[in-house]
Amino acid sequence: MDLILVLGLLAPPFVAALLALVMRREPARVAWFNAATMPVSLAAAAAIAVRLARGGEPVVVGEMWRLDALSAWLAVLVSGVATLAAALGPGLDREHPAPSGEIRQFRLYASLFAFTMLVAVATGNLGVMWVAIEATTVTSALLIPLRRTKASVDASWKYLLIGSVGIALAFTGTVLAYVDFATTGADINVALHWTTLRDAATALHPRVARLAFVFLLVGFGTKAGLAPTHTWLPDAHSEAPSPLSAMMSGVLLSVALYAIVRWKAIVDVAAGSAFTDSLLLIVGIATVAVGSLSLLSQTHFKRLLAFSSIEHMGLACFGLALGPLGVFAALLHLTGHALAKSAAFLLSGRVLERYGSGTISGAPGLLATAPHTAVLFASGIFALGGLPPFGLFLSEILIVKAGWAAGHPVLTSVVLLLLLIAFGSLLVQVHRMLFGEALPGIVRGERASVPVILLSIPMVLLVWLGVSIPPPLQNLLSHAVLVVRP
Amino acid sequence: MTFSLLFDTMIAAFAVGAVAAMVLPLGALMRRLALTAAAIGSAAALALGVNVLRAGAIWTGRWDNLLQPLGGVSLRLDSLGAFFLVIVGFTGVPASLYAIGYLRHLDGHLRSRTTHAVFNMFLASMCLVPCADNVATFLFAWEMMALSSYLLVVSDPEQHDASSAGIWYAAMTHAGFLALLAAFVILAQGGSWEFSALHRAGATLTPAARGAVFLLMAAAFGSKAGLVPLHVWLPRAHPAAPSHASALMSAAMVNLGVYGLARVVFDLLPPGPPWWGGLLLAVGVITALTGVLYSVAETHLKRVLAYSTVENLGLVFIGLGFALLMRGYGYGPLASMGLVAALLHALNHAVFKNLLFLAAGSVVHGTHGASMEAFGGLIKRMPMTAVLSLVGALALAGLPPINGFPSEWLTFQLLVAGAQHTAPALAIVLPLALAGVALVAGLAAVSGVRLFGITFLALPRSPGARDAHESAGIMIAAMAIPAVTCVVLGVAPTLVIPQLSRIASDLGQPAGPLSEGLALSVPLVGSRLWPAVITLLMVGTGLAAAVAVRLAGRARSVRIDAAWNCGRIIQSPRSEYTAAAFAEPLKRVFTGFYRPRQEVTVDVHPASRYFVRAIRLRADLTPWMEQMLYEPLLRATQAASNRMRQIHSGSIHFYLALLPAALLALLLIARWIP
Amino acid sequence: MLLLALVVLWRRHVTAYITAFRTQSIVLAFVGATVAWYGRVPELFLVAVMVLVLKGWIVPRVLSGIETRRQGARELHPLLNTETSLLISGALAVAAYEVSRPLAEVMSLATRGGLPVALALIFVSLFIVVSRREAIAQIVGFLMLENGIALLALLGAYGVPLVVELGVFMDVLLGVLVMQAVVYHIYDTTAD
Amino acid sequence: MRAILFIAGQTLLLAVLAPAVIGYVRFVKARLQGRRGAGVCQPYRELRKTFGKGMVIAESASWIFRAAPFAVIGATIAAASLVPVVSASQPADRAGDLFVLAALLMLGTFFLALGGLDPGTAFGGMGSSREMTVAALTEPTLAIAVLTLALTTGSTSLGVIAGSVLGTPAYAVGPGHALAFAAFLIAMIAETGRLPVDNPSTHLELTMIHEAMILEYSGPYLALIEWAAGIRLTLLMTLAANLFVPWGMATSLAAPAVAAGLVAILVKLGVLGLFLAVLETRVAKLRLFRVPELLALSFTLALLAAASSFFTR
Repeated sequence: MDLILVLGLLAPPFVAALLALVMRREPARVAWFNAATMPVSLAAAAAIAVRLARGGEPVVVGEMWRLDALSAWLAVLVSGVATLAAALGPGLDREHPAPSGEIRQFRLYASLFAFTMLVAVATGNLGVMWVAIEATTVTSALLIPLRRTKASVDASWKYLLIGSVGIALAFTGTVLAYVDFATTGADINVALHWTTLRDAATALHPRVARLAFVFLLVGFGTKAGLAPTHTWLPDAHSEAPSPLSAMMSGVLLSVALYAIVRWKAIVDVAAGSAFTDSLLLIVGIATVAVGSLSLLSQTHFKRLLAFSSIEHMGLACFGLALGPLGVFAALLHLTGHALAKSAAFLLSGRVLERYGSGTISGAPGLLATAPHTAVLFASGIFALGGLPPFGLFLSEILIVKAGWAAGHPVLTSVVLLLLLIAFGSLLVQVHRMLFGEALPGIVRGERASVPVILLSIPMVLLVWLGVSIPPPLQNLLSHAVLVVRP
Repeated sequence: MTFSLLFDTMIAAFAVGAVAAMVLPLGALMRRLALTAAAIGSAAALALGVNVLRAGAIWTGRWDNLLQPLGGVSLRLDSLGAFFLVIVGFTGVPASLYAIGYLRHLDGHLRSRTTHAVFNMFLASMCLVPCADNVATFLFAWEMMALSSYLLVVSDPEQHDASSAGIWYAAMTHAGFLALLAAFVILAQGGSWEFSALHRAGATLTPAARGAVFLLMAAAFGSKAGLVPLHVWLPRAHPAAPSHASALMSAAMVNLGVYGLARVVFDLLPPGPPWWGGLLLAVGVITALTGVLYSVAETHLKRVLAYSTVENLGLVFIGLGFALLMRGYGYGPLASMGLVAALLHALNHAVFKNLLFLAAGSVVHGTHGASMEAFGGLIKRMPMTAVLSLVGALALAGLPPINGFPSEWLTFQLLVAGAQHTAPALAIVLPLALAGVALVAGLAAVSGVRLFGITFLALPRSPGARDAHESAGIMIAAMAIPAVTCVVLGVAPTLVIPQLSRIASDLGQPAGPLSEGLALSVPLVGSRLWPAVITLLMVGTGLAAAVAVRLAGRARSVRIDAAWNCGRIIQSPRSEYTAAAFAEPLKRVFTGFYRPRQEVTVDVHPASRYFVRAIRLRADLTPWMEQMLYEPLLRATQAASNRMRQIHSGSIHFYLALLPAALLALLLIARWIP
Repeated sequence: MLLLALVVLWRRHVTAYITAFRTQSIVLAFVGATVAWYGRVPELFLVAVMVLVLKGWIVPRVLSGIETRRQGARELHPLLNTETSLLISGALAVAAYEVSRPLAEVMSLATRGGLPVALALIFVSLFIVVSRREAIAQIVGFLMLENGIALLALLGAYGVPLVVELGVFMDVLLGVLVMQAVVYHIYDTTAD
Repeated sequence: MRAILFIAGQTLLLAVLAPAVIGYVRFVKARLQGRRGAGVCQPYRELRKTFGKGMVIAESASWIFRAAPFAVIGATIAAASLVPVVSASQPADRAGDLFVLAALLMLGTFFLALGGLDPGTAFGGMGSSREMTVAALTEPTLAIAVLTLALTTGSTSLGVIAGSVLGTPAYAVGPGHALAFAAFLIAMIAETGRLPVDNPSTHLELTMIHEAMILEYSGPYLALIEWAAGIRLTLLMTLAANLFVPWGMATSLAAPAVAAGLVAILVKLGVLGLFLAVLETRVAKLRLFRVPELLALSFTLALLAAASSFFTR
C-alpha cells in the first residue's frame, strides 16, 4: 500500500520528464500527459495526508522513503502547486501557442524540478534530501533562461552559483553532524536516517551540533531565501517563466525551510531549542526587514512578488522559533503563502502577456483592460498583505500571538511595524497597476476562460483557509507540529 | 429564540444579497434583489438591536467551526452592542433603499457585481462587530469592515482621486488594526481570547501595560472615528465612496470606533487613571474644532460633510472623555451623564449624517458636479431634496427643533455641571472645553447655512446645476426615513434616554434620571429642555404671523421683479456669494489655523496694462497636519526602501561574499548564545 | 591540498587552475585510498576510483572545453591582488582551525588532525569563488569546495554512506554540465 | 394654566415693548447728538406703515425667502418667552434655559441668513456671511458668561439665576459677576448688530451686516424682521438687567409684586438704553475684521469671570 502511494506520488512527474526526453516530436502530447497525470500525484499526496491526519503511522518504504505528517503536508503543497503549474504551463493554451522547443524544455525540466522536490520531501534520509535539494537547483536553473535574454542568463548563473555554493555549505553541515554521529560509534550506514539521528541525538555533542546547525542554516537558508543570502532570489524568480516562478516561490522555498526544520528537530534534542530558536529569530527578523523594506522601491511586479516571498519566508522562520503555537502558525502561513504566491505569479504571467512589459509603471489600468485577472491579482496581493478573509490573516495573527507568548514583545512589535510597511508598499504598488489610464493599443476586456477559473481555485481555498480551516488540515498540521516539537 | 432568528435572518439576507450580486445576470433585477436583501438584513439588525435593548436581555451565540485556530467565533449582544447595532441597522435601511435608485446607472457594468456584493459584505461585517465576543471574531469583522469599505472607496473609477484616497484609507486602517492586535495580545497575556477572559485578565495587568493597551486602543479606534491627528484618511475616503456607501461610513462605521473604545475602557479594562479621560477630552475638543473649521472652509460638498463627521465624533469623544475623567475622580453621576450624552450624540449624528450624505448623493447625481461652487438654485429643480437637506442642515447646525440640538445641549450641561461639582483643580480646565464646544456650535451653524444656502439657494452657477433633475421616488422615500427621525428625535429626545441610561448602568455607571416626561432634565444644574413646548411655541407663532400677513394682505400688491443688484440691470450668478466667499471672513479670522495660500494671476491686454482681461485667483489651505506628521514617515520609508534597492546591486561577487560573511557572523553569534 | 588551493590563489593562468584542481582531486582520491586501506573500509576504494575518474578526468576536460570555448585573454583578473588574497586565506585557515576545535575534541579517529585542513580548504575555496571574476575560475573554486567537503567526510567518518556519495557525484557531474551550459549561454548572450 | 397665561403676558410685554425700546434709544441718541429726533413711538408707526405696504419679491427667490421672516419671528418669540421679565419665579424654566435661548436666537439668525442668500444678490450673501461669522464668534462668550452665572448660582435656568442672585446679593458684587456682565454686554451688542460692531442706521452697502442681509425684504416681511430685531434687542437687554442686577423683580406671581417688577424692568431698560445710546454716540464702527478682536476681548473677560468665580465659590 505504502509503495503504491509513494509511487503514485513520485512517478507522474518522472514519467512526464522521460516522455519529454523521448517524445521530442510532439511536445504538446507530453504537455497534455503532464497536466493530466500531475493530479494523480496530488491525489496520492492527499491520500497520505488524510491517513496521517487521522493519526496513522508514517508511510515507510524501505530505507529510503518515509513520509510523516510534516512531509505529507509539504508533499500536498508541492504536488498541488506543480499540478497548477503543469495545467497552466506552455503547450496547453491554444490562444497563445508556444514554440515547441520551449514546451519540451519546460515540460522536461519542470517535471524534473517537481520530481526532485517531491523526493526531497518524501525521503527519510537526510543525505538524500540534501542531494535532492541540490538537484532542484540544477533542474530549475536551466529553465530560467527559457527565452534567452541577457538578464535571464545572468539570473540563472547567479542562482546556480550562489545556490550550489550555499547548498555545499549545507552539505558541510550535514557531514559535520554525520561525523559527530559517527564518533558515537553507532551503525554508520543508517546514520543519516532522520529517525535514527533523532533517536541518537541525545548522544551528539552539543558544540558540534551547534556548529553543524550554523552551516545548515546558512546553506539551506540560501535556498530558502533567508537574509542575507537571499540575494539570488529576486533575479531568479522575476526572470523565470511564470509557472516556474510559481513553483519556486510557492514551494521550493518551503522545501528548503523544511530541510532546516528537519535538522532543527535533531539539533534541538542535541543542543537545546534555545540555541536554534534564537538563531532563527535573528535570521527571521533580518529577512522580514529585507523583504518588507524592499517592496516600495521595486519597479517590476515579479520582483515585487519575489521580495514579498522573502518577507513571508522570514515570517515563517520567525514563527518556527516560537514554540509549538509558532510552528503551527508558520506551517499554516507557508500553506497560505504557497497558494497565494503561486497564484499571484501565474497571474503576473497573464499580465505580462497582456502588457508585454514587466514594469509596474508599464501596466496601469489593469482593472479596465483585464478585469478578471485584475481582481484575482488584487486578491492575491491582499492575501499576501494579510487581510481577511484570506488564510494569511489568521496565520499572521497567530504568529504575533505566539511571539508575545514566547516572550519576545519587542521583536514582535518590530515585526508588526515591518508588516505594516509591507502592506502599505504592496498597496501602493498594486494601486499603480490596477488604476490609471491603460496605454493605447492594449487589448481591452477579458472573458472568464479556463485559466481564470483554474486560478480562482487557490483564491477560493485561501478564503476557505481564512474562514474555517478544514479539520483534516488542522489535524495534519498539529501532527506535523509534534514532529518538529515532540 | 426570536433573537437568534433575527440574527440568522440578518446574516442570511446579507449572504443572499452578496450571492445574488455575484451570480444573477447583470441588470435591474440583480440590483433590486441584492440591495433589497441588504435592506432586509439591516432591518433585521435593527429589530434585533431594538429587541435586545427593550428586553434588557443578552443574546449569545457560537460558531466553533469557524476561525478555529483563534478560538472560534463567539457572539454576544448586550445593551451597548445592541445600541450600536441599532445605529448600523437604522442607517443601513435607508442607504440600501436609496442605492436601489441611486445605482441604476451601474446596470450592465461588470463592477456592479462587486459593488453590490461588497456593499452587503460591508453591512454584514458592521453588524458583526458589535456582536463579537472574542478577539478573533472582533478582529475578523473589523478587518472585513475595513476591507469592504476600502473596496467601496475605490469602486468608482470615475473618481480620479479614489486611488490615493484608497491608499490613505487602507494604510491607516491597517495600522490601526495592527495596533489593535498588539493591544489585544498585551491584554490577553497569553491567555484565552474570549472577552470575558480579557475582562479578568485586565485586572491582573500592570498599570504601565494598562496604559499601553489604552493608548494603542485609543489610537486604533480613534483613527477609525477620525480623531485628530489620525483623521486624515476620513475627508479623503468618505467623499470618494459612492454616496450610499459614504452615508454608511460616516453614519455607522465611524461610530463603531466609538463602540470599540467604549467596550474596552468601560468593559474590558478595569477603571483607569483620570489622565485617560483627560486625554480623550482634550483630543475630542481639538478634533471638534479642527473638523468644524475645515468643514466651514471646504468647498467640495461631500468633503464638507466628512469634516463635519470629524467634528461630531469629536463631540462624542468629549462626552466619552468626560465620563472617563469623572469616573477617574469618582464622580459617578457625572460620568454616567457623560456616557449618555456621548451615546445620544452618536445616535443623532448617525441619523442626520446619513440623511445629509444621501442628499449630497442626490445633488451630485442630479448635477454631475461635486463642488458647491458649481451648484446654486437647486431648490427649484430639486424641491424635495432641498426640504430634506434643510432638515439635515438644521441638525448639522445643532439648532432646535432638530435632533442635533438636544445632544449638544446635554454636552453643554455636562461641562457646566462638571465645572460646578468637581474640585477646582479639575474644574478649572472645563471652561476651556465649554468655550471650545460653544465655538464649535457657532461655527457649525455657519457651516449649516453655507451648506444649504450656497447649494440650494440663489441662481445656478453651472450648466449642470441649471438643468439638474430631482431624484427618483425611492431615493426621496429613503431620505425621508432619517429626515423624519431627525425631527422626532429633536422634538422628543426622551424616547431614547431611558435606554441610554440603562446602557450606562450596564457599564457600571448607574445614572440618575435624565428625563421627565418629554423633557430632558439635568438635576445637577437644575436645568431642563422641553423641546416639544418650544417647538410648539415657535411653529405656533410663525403660523400665526403667517395667517396675520395673509389676512392683512388681501388688498396688497405683491410684485415679482428682478432683485436689486446695486444698479446692475441683469442679475448674473457671477455676482453671487460662493462657498469660498462665504467662508472668507472666518478664513481671515483663523489665518493661523488655515494657513491659506493664494496666488493671483492678472492677465492684461498687450496694449496697455490698465486693460485687464482676466484675473485668476487660486486659493487653497495648507494641509499642515499631513505635512508635519505623515510626510516625514513616508519619506523615511521611501529612503529606507531606496537604500535596500541599492544594496541589491546585482554584483554576484558581493552576493557571494555575503555567504561566508553570513557564515562567520552566525558562527560568532552562536558563540555568544549560551 | 590546501597548498594546491593556495596555488590557485597565486597563479593567474586558467590552465593552471585546471591542473591544480586535477592534481587536487587525484590527491583526494589517493587520500581516500589510504583511508580505505587503514580504515578497512572497502567501499571507499570504489569512491576513490570514482573521484579519480570523475574529478580527475571528466570534469577537468569539461572545464578545458569551456576554456577553449571562451574568447579573450588567457589571463584572469582576480578582484584582489595576490598578496591580499593570500593573507585573507591565511586568516581563513586560522579561522578554520578555531572553528574545528570542538570537532577535534570530540573525535577519536586517527585522522582527526586532518579535519582543520579540510575546513580550511572549504573556507579558502569559498574565498576563491568570491574573489574570482571569471565564471570558470568560480567553477573551479566551487569544485574545490566539494573536494574539501569530501575530504572532511573522509577524514571525519571514513566517508558518508555510499548512496549519498553516489548522489553527490551525480549532482557534481550534473552541476558542472549545467554550469557549462549556462556559461555557454552567457558567452552567447554577451557575444551578440 | 396661570403659569401659561403669565408666560404669555411676559412674552407679549417684551414683544410690545420692543419698538418702544428702539425708539427710546434712537431718541436719546438724537438728543445726545443735538438733534430733536423722532418720538419714542416712531417705530410703531414705521412698523404699521411697512406692514401695510406692497411687496417686491426677487424673481430669483424661492419659498425660503418667504418663509424666513416667519421662522425668524417664531424663533425670537420663543426665545422671548424664556426670559424672566418681571418675576424671578419663571415657569418657562421648565421649557429651557439660557443655552436654549441662545440656540433659538441662533435659529433666527440662521433663517435670516438663508433669506439673505436666497435672492442671490451680492449684498445678501455678504450680509449673511458676516452676520453668521459674528454670531458664531459670539457663542463662546455667551457660553462662558452662562457658565459664570451657573457657577455662582448653581443653575443655567434663567429664573433660578435671577432668583438666587436676588436671594444673596453678595453674588452680584462679586468680581466674576461684574466681569461676566461686561462680557455679556459686548456679546449682546454683537448679537444685536449695534455699534461698534454694526451700524443699524447705515445703508452704505459695504459696511452693512444686518441691513445688507435684509436688503431684498419689503412690506410685511420687512416689518416682521424689523420687529424681531427689536424684540431680540429688548430681550437681551432684559436678560442683562435681570440676570446681573435682578433687584426689584418679583419672586412670586402675586399681582403687586409683579407690578413692582414691571416698574423695575422699565427703569432698568431705560438705564441700559441710555448706556447704549451713549456708547453709540461715542464710538465709531469697527472695521469688520477688527470685530473678532473685540469679541476676543469679551471672551477673555468671560474667562476671567469664570476663573475668578471658581475662587469665590
